[in-house]
Amino acid sequence: MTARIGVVTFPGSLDDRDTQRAIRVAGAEPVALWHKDKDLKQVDAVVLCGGFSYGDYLRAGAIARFSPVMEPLLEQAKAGLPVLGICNGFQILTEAHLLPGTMLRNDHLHFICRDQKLRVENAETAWTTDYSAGQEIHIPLKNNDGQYVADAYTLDKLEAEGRVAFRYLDFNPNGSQRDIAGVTNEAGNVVGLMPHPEHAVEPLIGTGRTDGLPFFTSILKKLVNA
Amino acid sequence: MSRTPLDTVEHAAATPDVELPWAELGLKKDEYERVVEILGRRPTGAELAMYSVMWSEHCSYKSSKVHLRQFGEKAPESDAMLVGIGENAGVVDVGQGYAVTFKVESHNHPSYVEPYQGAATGVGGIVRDIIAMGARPVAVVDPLRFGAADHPDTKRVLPGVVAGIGGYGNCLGLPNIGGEVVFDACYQGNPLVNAGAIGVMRHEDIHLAKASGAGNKVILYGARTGGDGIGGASILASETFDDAKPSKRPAVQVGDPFQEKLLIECTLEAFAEKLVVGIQDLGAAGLSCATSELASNGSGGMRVTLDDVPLRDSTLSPEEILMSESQERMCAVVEPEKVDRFLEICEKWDVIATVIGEVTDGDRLEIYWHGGKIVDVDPRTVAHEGPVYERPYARPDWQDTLQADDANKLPRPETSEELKDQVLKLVASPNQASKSWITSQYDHFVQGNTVLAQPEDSGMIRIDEETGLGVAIATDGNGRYAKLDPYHGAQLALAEAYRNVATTGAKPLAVSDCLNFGSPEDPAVMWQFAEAVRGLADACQQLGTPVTGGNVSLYNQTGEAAIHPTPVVAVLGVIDDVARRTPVAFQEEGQLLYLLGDTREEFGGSAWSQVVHDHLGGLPPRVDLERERLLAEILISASRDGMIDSAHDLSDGGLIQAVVESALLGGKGARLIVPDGLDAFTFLFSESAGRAVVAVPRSEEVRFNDMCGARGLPVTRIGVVDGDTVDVQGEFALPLSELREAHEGTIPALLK
Amino acid sequence: MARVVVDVMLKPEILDPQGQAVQRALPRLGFDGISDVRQGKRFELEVDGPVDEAALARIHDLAESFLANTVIEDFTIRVEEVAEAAK
Amino acid sequence: MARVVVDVMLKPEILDPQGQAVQRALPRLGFDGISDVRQGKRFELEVDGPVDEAALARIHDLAESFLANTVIEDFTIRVEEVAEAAK
Ligand SMILES: Nc1ncnc2c1ncn2[C@@H]1O[C@H](COP(=O)(O)OP(=O)(O)O)[C@@H](O)[C@H]1O
Ligand SMILES: [Mg+2]
Repeated sequence: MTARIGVVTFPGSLDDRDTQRAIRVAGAEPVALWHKDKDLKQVDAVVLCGGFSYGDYLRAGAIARFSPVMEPLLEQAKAGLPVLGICNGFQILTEAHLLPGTMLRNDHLHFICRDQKLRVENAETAWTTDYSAGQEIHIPLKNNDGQYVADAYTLDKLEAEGRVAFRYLDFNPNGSQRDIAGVTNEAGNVVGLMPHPEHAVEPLIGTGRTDGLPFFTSILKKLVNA
Repeated sequence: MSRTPLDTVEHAAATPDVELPWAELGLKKDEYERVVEILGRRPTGAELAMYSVMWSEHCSYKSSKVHLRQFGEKAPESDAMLVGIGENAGVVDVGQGYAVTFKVESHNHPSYVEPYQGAATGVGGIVRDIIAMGARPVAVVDPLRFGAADHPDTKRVLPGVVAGIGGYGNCLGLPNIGGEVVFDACYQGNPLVNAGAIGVMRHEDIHLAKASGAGNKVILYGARTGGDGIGGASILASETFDDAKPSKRPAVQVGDPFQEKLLIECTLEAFAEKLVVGIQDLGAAGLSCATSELASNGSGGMRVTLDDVPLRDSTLSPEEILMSESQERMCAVVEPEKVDRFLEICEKWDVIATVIGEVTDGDRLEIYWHGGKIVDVDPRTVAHEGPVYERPYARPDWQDTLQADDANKLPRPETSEELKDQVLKLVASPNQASKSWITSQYDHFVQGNTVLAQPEDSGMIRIDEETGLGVAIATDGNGRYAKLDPYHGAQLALAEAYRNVATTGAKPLAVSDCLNFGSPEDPAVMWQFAEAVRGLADACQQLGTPVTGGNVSLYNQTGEAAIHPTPVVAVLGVIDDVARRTPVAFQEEGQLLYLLGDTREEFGGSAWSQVVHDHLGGLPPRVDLERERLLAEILISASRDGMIDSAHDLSDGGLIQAVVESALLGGKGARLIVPDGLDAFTFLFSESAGRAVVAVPRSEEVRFNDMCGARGLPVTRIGVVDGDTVDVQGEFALPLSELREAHEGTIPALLK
Repeated sequence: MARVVVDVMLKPEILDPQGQAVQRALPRLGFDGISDVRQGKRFELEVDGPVDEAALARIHDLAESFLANTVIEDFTIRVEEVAEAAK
Repeated sequence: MARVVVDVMLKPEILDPQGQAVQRALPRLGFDGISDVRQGKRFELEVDGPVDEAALARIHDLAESFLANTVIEDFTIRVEEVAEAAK
């Protein structure tokens, strides 16, 4: 058997097809979910993909967060459904308060697209078991509003609980506090990050590296072994 | 125009003496008289609005038409051509049932007035052309030209333009895979913002802009119509505007990339369900253009009720509605029984869609407002039978003086130290410096099919995941060469783009172009234009790459001073398997470097002459299209058969520029040996065309040399990939770190 | 019909990259004497019907749950009576 | 020290995609009765010294040449006397 992983398309989502492809490349079955869906079609996990949902108007993720599909998603995520938010998906998860903190405009005020070096800080979340803690990887990054901020209390708590999942290495591309590139919730089922693992699953394409594939194989293994 | 009574056709016929502001709308006296003659009466206000925008330079190509015909007349036989010039964009067959459409357009004037929105809406416009052909847009490119790099206004224009292109393209989800950034004082008041897009479809999905089938409905969908850029098309393109007179500044259009993204998705969904008979995007001249073009390309007539157009501003007059250039709108022709489904899809995507009219079995375009008929015209007279000018042209008297001012006679570096300094100066000069400050503001990765993007010789996109079929595109233009010799300058632009495509391993197939020139009313400019078109058409014929479409931008001039003639050429190529693509970066130490082609003393218009001597004179490099073709064949075969691991074409800056770029990208140096028969200076800086540098694994050396020998391509071993310096033996060695600082530091420092 | 204005500003303790960029540019433009710049958002809402207590309470909810992200932003609400001194 | 507020809004005839997106979201959030939303920018400038005619004139220049893009935006300037009703 394989796992069915939902990919939500909001108006303005851009990486929905790529994310579905990445799921396929990893050997799982992608299931398209639409922002107006009122249920999750019994998927085993969900990815909120990158893009500019609703044009990123108001704030990135702010409008999408109120889509009908978010209701069952919030409910089931709290009950343990694995959810991965990539870039705009991460922003939606913070707007929905499923993950702490929020994203501001990049400190240099430009969109930035680059092959970004990261350290995997937490290899025990639902989406990272195929990495080892401390592993250094390269994943494409591309965003306008990627500066992760939270109050000092929250940041300390995240650090203390090992919930900083990924950190920028060598170069902080957007001014994120404590070089945070991604975080997880307490239970480890909900993970959000700014870089795009779905763009790093095939040799030749994009940066030509496959450092993003373990996200999708991690979740597949977890679901199949469950 | 007075609103009472409504200026209907009837009213116009009854009041022949009413004076209309045809001159303010950009029409010439004889043009207005022609309208009266066509209609047999004075036009209504609405008709005048339509004729004036559609007969503007921008929409009618009235000055350029007589020359552009050569692209058709001299078009080479090509099996690949599916849709040629005249449609929204050309379409070429790339095999395996796929077709590709691509086109380059200009948004120069608006980008000077409002850099962000001007550039953003430029991307929006070209992408709608691609959707209108039935294709999914898959990539964009942006050839750009700005004034002097250190001019204060460049700091206003460039960051705005780049942010606008990125802001729009990134939000649409289109990878930006190529372009150009050129600085030259001649573009100070006239930056060139050209934007290109590529789309992919299956052959059977090709759609055309025509309204056929009486009773079929005309649906306007997308954004509401507002007062944006009214008259922009005619006023912007018909005369130079002078920035000392802000009152002449047109209302600019503001883009909404989110709306356009929805437009793409809902249009493609409608195509997939075969709901669309004909389709047209709304760009310059808005509804005037869309309705008259759809109607004149189809078999019947069209009746439109303007009251049904959804408005953002309820005070708009019918003339304004017809001229509005509000962005993110499309017009579809749909059979009556499919209208409901079409509207349903629009609703799914939150796109406003309204039936505004229908196809009739007559041959008139009739437009109604408040119950009165305000337009009754033969649509062909609006869309296709506009004025055609045979503008006078003459070789300017300064051309000989310019060509006689031979760059080959400029003082050359006398010592190794001087040579080295000039190399550093060259790679750090704004035109040769790394553009990554700019290109890192563009998404290269979205859609997950980007094989090559900046700073490769061409951008490359995979279009079939199973077979690896892909397409490549490069855009090039060199205004300095074209100024010295517009005929050969245009050919060099084509040759360079063609070579760039072949260097990555793709086979060049077809051409689109954007011809940026000064005022056609100046015979010298008109001569440059005529020569450039003739040169490009001749070269396309010889290289077997037909022109599938393009764009002309005239009046790029401030007062008497025109920009350099700047034909920008885009070449599209195809590669059977993207796994065989050749990158620019050096891959492995020890690989052998070969120079392909002949190096002559050619410094006219060169980067060296500009950077070291601030000089422009002499003749541009010699054009040898047969050589270009042979070089391309060798590069493509070598890539397909795995004989080379990296390749870089030689263009502005010459060999040293290319080697430095490959070295920095790969993080590996090179040891170079000046070949017999060449002096170090010529070897490093000459800009002879038809050349490339390739890195050959030692195991392939014999095979590669044999292939070149058998086909008669001159090939010279010039060194080896090695170490962490670029070492020109007997002359100097420059550490990569120093080169990197020079090459990558310039643009950020200028724009900080 | 009345206009309600909602001003949304980053909380004082949050670094404001846009405001800072403006401030940093001031000396270059020849402006001094401005010790701090903050950039926020201004929303103009055209409200149908009377702007009474109940309407304001609803707009407060709207601002709190949607227009502002209260993790990082504060907001103020006011009814705009007359057109302000235009430029 | 005084605070000068510069409000920058798109000109009425210019499309405001952000305001539109917000407005279109309102019904989904259960808000009705708001017929139009425009979104603009608010700058808070902390001015050293007195805000006299001369200072205001300079801020006017600043707004015109830098804070607002007058091709598409209008602005208003006002001195903020007291803190407004905070949330
Ligand atoms: N405005 C731009 N947008 C995207 N890519 C650009 C832009 N300007 C330059 N590039 C890319 O940078 C690289 C170097 O540009 P250029 O020196 O003009 O290439 P070439 O000399 O091979 O034509 C190319 O990959 C080109 O596509
Ligand atoms: Mg090149």
